[in-house]
Amino acid sequence: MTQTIFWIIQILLIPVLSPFFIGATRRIKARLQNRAGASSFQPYRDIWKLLHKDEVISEDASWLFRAAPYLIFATTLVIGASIPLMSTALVNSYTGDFLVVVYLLALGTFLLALAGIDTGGAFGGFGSSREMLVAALTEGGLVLSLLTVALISGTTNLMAIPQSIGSVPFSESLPVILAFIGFSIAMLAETCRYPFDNPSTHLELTMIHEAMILEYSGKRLALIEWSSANKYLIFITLGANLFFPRGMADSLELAPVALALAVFLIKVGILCVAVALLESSIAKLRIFRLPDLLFTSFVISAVAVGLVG
Amino acid sequence: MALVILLATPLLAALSTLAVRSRAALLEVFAAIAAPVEFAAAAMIVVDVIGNGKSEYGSYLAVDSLGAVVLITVALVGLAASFYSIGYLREEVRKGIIGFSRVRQYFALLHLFLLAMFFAILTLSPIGMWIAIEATTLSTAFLISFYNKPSSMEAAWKYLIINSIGLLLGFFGTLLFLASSAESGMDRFIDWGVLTREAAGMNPMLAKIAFIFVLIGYGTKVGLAPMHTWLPDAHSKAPSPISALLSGALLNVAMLAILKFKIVSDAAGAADFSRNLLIYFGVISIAIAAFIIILQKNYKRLFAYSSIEHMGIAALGFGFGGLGTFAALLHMIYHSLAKSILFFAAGNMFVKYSSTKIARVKGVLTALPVTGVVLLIGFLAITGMPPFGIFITEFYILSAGIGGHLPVVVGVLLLLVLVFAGFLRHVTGMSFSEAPESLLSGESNYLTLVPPVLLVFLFVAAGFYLPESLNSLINAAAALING
Amino acid sequence: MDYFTSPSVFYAILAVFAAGATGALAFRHHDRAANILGNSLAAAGSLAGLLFSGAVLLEGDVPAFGAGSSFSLLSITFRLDQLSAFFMMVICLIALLCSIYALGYVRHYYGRYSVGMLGFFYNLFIASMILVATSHNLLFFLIAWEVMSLASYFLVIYERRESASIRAGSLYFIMTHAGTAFIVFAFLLMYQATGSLDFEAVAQGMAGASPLVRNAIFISALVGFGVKAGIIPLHIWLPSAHPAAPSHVSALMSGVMIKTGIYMLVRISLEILPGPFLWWGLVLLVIGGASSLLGVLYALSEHDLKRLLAYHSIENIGIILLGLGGAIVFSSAGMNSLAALSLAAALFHTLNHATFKALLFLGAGSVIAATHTRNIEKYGGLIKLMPQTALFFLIGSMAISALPPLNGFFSEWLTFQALFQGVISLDVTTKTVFILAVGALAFTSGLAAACFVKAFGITFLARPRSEAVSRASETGIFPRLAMAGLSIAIICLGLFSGAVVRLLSGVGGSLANIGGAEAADAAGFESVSVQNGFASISMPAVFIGIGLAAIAITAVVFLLTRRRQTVIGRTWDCGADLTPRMEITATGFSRSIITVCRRVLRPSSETEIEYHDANRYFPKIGEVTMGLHDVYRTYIYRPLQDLLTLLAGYTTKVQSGNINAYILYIFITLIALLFLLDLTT
Amino acid sequence: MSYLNETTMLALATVIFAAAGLLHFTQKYSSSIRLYMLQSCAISVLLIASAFDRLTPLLVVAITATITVKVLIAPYFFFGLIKRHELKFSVSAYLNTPVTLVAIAALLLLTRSDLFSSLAGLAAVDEKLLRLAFATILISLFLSINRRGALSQVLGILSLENGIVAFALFAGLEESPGFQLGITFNILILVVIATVFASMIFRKFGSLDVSTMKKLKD
Repeated sequence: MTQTIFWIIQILLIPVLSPFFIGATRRIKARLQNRAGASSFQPYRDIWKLLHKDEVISEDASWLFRAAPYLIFATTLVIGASIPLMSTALVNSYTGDFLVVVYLLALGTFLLALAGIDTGGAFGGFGSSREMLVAALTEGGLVLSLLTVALISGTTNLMAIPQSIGSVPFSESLPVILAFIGFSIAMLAETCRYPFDNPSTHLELTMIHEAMILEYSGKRLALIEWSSANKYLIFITLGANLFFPRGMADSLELAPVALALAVFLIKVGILCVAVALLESSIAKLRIFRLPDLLFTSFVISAVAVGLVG
Repeated sequence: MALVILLATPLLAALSTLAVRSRAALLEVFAAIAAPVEFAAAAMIVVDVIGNGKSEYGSYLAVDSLGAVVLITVALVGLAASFYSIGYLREEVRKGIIGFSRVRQYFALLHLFLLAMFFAILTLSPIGMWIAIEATTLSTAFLISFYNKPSSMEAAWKYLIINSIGLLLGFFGTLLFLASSAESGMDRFIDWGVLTREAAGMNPMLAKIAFIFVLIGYGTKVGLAPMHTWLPDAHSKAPSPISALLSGALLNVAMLAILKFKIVSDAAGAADFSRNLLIYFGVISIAIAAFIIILQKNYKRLFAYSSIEHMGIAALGFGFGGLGTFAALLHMIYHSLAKSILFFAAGNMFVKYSSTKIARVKGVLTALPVTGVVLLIGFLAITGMPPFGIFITEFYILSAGIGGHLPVVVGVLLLLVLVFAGFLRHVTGMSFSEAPESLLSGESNYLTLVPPVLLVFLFVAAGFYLPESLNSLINAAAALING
Repeated sequence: MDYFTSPSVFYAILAVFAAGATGALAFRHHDRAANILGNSLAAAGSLAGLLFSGAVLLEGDVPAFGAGSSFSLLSITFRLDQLSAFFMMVICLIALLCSIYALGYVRHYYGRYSVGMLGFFYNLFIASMILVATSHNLLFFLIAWEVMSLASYFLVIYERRESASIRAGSLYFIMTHAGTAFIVFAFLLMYQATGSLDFEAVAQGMAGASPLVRNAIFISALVGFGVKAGIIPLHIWLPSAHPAAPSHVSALMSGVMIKTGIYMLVRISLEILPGPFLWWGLVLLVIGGASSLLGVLYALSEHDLKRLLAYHSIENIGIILLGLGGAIVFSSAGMNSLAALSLAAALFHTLNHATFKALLFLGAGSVIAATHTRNIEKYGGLIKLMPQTALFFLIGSMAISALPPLNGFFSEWLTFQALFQGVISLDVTTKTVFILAVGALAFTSGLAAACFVKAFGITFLARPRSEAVSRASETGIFPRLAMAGLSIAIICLGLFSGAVVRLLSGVGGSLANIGGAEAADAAGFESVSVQNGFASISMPAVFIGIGLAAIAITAVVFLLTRRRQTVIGRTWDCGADLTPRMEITATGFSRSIITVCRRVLRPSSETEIEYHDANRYFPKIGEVTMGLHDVYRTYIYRPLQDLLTLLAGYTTKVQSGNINAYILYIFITLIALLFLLDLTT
Repeated sequence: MSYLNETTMLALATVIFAAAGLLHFTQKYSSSIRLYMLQSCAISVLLIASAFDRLTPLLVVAITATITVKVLIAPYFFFGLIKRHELKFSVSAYLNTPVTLVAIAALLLLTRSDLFSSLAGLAAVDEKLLRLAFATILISLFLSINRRGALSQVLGILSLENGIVAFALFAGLEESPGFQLGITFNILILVVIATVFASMIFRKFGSLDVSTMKKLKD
């Protein structure tokens, strides 16, 4: 019974919390820039608002355009059920493999990029092109950084990894640290943050993610926005729980799990602050500088893998 | 008895051909009668050899299994070429290129040419063989200059001079072999058997020198590089059926001479030496032919160089010995068939396009539907594509050499690729492109189609199935050579 | 079932193909009859072959059978062990669907080219591939191998009035023939070492062969079969030859024929040669990594739909080689269960690639038949005109991009797992290679996804970019049937991957150098787990998870918004009138990636501008041609060709035309030989 | 052979050799042909001497035929050729006189080397004779290489054949008369064909210079 409850929490946690952390990041950023900023709960309102608006769809769009938001959202749900959130005792040996997560994310990107092209606009196409460039070059760093922690813990199952990473002594944690750096870069790229993309721009010259979803409106835009929020939280969670697993429960008792959830929220909060700090302190990079950064991520992660064992 | 028929028929045919005064049809009739008779006689001889190990008449004419193998190729190509000649010459007469007297000359020389080759195979005497082979040179000289153009004169002159010189050197080598036998008795009829028996007592050094002369001499006739120079000229200028006979029959006869002397010199204790020489010449021939084939501009010369290449491969097989000898003999048979097919196709193309330049020939598959297919099959066969037999014999020959001559095998494998690439380029250029507008498509004459098509069927069948009797015949011949 | 896996059934299958070939040839003057006869018999033969090989996989090996021949070394013998049966199954599966496709597809050749010849060579091609996979004698194998090359050559040049086809065919034929020379050399070495040409006897005899011989055999086999498989840098024929053939043949060539090279590499390195060396595996890993990365990068820069797909074949062969290389490394280190895992990954990807590449080529064939162009810059909006083809192509695209829950994802997952094991269990140098291989594979799948966003997006989405394309219509019933079949196969192979892994584990385990090890701990319907629980996955769960989540969210959103309207409007484009010329082009799509990889790809661009005026202020027409420098031609094949031409030029001088020189040759040869004689004694 | 003493034989061998050597230096066709006649005469003497002790009717016929062909018929044809086309001077050689001399000397030296001791071992009489005959063979071959004229090439071949016959005779080899006839017949035909061809070449190419025939290349 408790198992079932925990599973429901596991599945719902990411979609329920994700708008909040997007909002929180924005708010922290605003404060860092001496602005008041909207409330951290603003994204919830936005999604609700969008769900209650009429929708305009391009005459050139096909069924793919219509179906993509649902499928993309579905992938984030499945991923949400596959990553470690609160307890290492909760194990998903079906979809918990990190490659499944990485490739489900790629599936989302793939569908979104196609949807971007589908409407035949000038923006969607180049958005897709840039998105695929970044996504393709991120893959190496992402896989290898996750592989580092997988190798240390002797399993590629994400939910089983935190347990053994937690017990790595500090003196041997160099690979983990390197892998985290590699992962962070990949995360920023995948979640369309600085220095890869500006999540709040609609400037033709620089936008990536926003260019693809330009034609969406109403409920589908709500789903897309929500999905990217989910994706953001998924990455933050992976960063927090795979590389800093302290505080995760190792049983399915109510008390430790509740505690673990609290710790989890704090860790995620800290990472959001870090992202906001980073976004406020650096400039966006030119698109052809991005590959350098992504290859750096790959090399760092490769070194990390090499150092394991 | 069959041996006498085999010699008498072409002689009679030649004489009766010369006796004809004005009726061209008679010439064709003589050719059409003589060729099957010769073929039947040859077949009887071969059957006899298969049954009894040899076939002889008196003490001067005999065929052993080795001779029988070569006889098969000569008789077969001779038969096909005779019928093809009838059709081919009709086309030439129709186009007004030649007249009656040239046709008569052609058939008379053709019969004499066949006679000389049959005699070379049948005679038991090395000197007799030399005379016969020299006679082939003389009888074909006018066939090569048949079209009487400056270039055909040039080809004929080179053919005559180079082969005469080569054969005289071969004659000298023959004398050196005979000298050692002669010491033991004057005025005897010295046949191959005597020569081989007494070779054991021969000074090995002398045997080696003699073999060098023989190899260079008859090697000139075989077309081994670098004595091959006459071959592309002669083959390309002769009328196509004669080219087929030169490539498919004459080269084998000359090779037979080398093989017989190889047996003698092996008996004199120069086995390793003769094998090495054959390997050298084989490799050089293949290499030179392969490189020239790439840049070739003339399709008949292309086929001629291919003959050099294949004689090189056969030489290699004899040089490697063992299974290679068997394969080389079989290779000679396959090569005769495939090369005749190609030269017959070349003849049809020449009749249609009036040019032997590759660049001038376009769209053969459209203009000559049957010849085009024959050409393609011939090309695939001659370059050693499976499922055709040459692939298997080449594999066998290389497998015989892999143990002792690894670098040679590697080199030859690569050279064969080169040959293939060159051939492919030329043949696709001729076959697949669009035919010129002005050209009427369609084959000319059934007599120019039936021989190549039948040969194609025969060749394909022989690549899949080698009758047991033929197999044992070739094995016996290989055993003779391997000693 | 025993009676079904008997030799006579096998002969009967071959006879069906023979009937198909001769039937098509006999009716070559009736296009329709030739089509129906040739292709339906090919389909029947393939179906029977599929059942036969499937039965062998389930029932166990068929021992060697057949007959001798007139030639002592050649015997017409066959053996269907698990590996052969597996490859025969792949061949027959794809051939079956391609033949069904062809029934409809070849109609557009009626009256233009001889359908009878197509049917003849097509049947010959399939039959020869089956022979290649099942022959038991090296010489017989070579014959089948070359007949396969021959048949495919004639299929490549089928459209013989196109000079590009002829050129592509010639290049293909020469390359494959050169490869065959290496294969012949490898076989000759085997013959020399063992005195036999029968696979079994050779495998037994090779135990005594020296390491030098074994290395030489491996290298020449790698080159020889590598040409056929299309590994870089031996791939140059592939992107031009595969597209030139009719599409159902392209599908067979790309999907199946190149795998015969893989088949023999597996057989030689893991069965015939005892105890593989470590470096063989490392070389394969390096080649595999390079081929996969470069293959996909070249694909990205292609605008010709079929050439693009052909480059993806190079990429996927690279991925297969990663698995095979891993298997050899593990086998050489004695880690048989890891080798089994790695080999299972390679074989699984072989099967998967066959299905989705065939599907993509068939889809491309339908698109090309409907639009009469192969240039994707001219396409667009076909998803509305050819909805079913678009769906099938999308499934293929997703599968080849390794997106879950389709089969491509699973085999890449398995390959990744095998490579991970190499990182874990091997020493530093070897490990480095494995890490790089992991990286290469990761980048490859990312780039493949990018490439198929381009291929699918530009082809099927947005608006038609040319007049001809806007008149396209859905393809016929047979082509759609075939594509549907392949799509189902793709989905099923993903869904039932557990069962397939179990099957492949048996196939790999039957090889001598793997020694019966199991590929996976547990491979059932619900999940597959490898290496004592190092990793586990459930493809059905991924499938159902996505499905359920999508249904749930759709339901929720529907409930929330059921009273809202959906309006159809124009795409917003800053107020300008939207035309197809504003859409992103394929060139533009991939240009950024190409620019990033410019060091490797060496992009080129030529600009041509026509001006209105003499002062060149007002351009009239500007044209930019973007392409890649062909480094392989520039640095390998062109110099080689030049060298050969140079040598040929020198050799030609031998034949100078001067008779005195000719006599001199004879004279010099004579003197030289006499001296040689003196030297040797 | 016993009918000739060694000095005579040496003299004949020297004549044969010298004729071959001198053929390199003659400018006029007529003198070339005469040199060949001289050489053939020497061969004829040798032939008759060798056959003297075993004369049979057939052998007489054979020897007569051989001598007729060599001494009479061949020169007759050649003279006919040059007369018909009003040819006088032979086409030039590739090498000039001194170099040719050096080459001949080198070939002569070569035949003296140990390389051919086994060849010389065949000698029935004196190995010097054999070496001279062998030198004749090589020099005649060299003649065909060095000379551009069609007629000179044919003379080279015939001289080569003479050299071989001389070698055979010095080595004590006799062919049976039948074969001798066959060989002679071949030579006759060769002479006839070569003369006809030479004549045709002259008509087609305007000279007997074979080095102008270079159309067939590659």
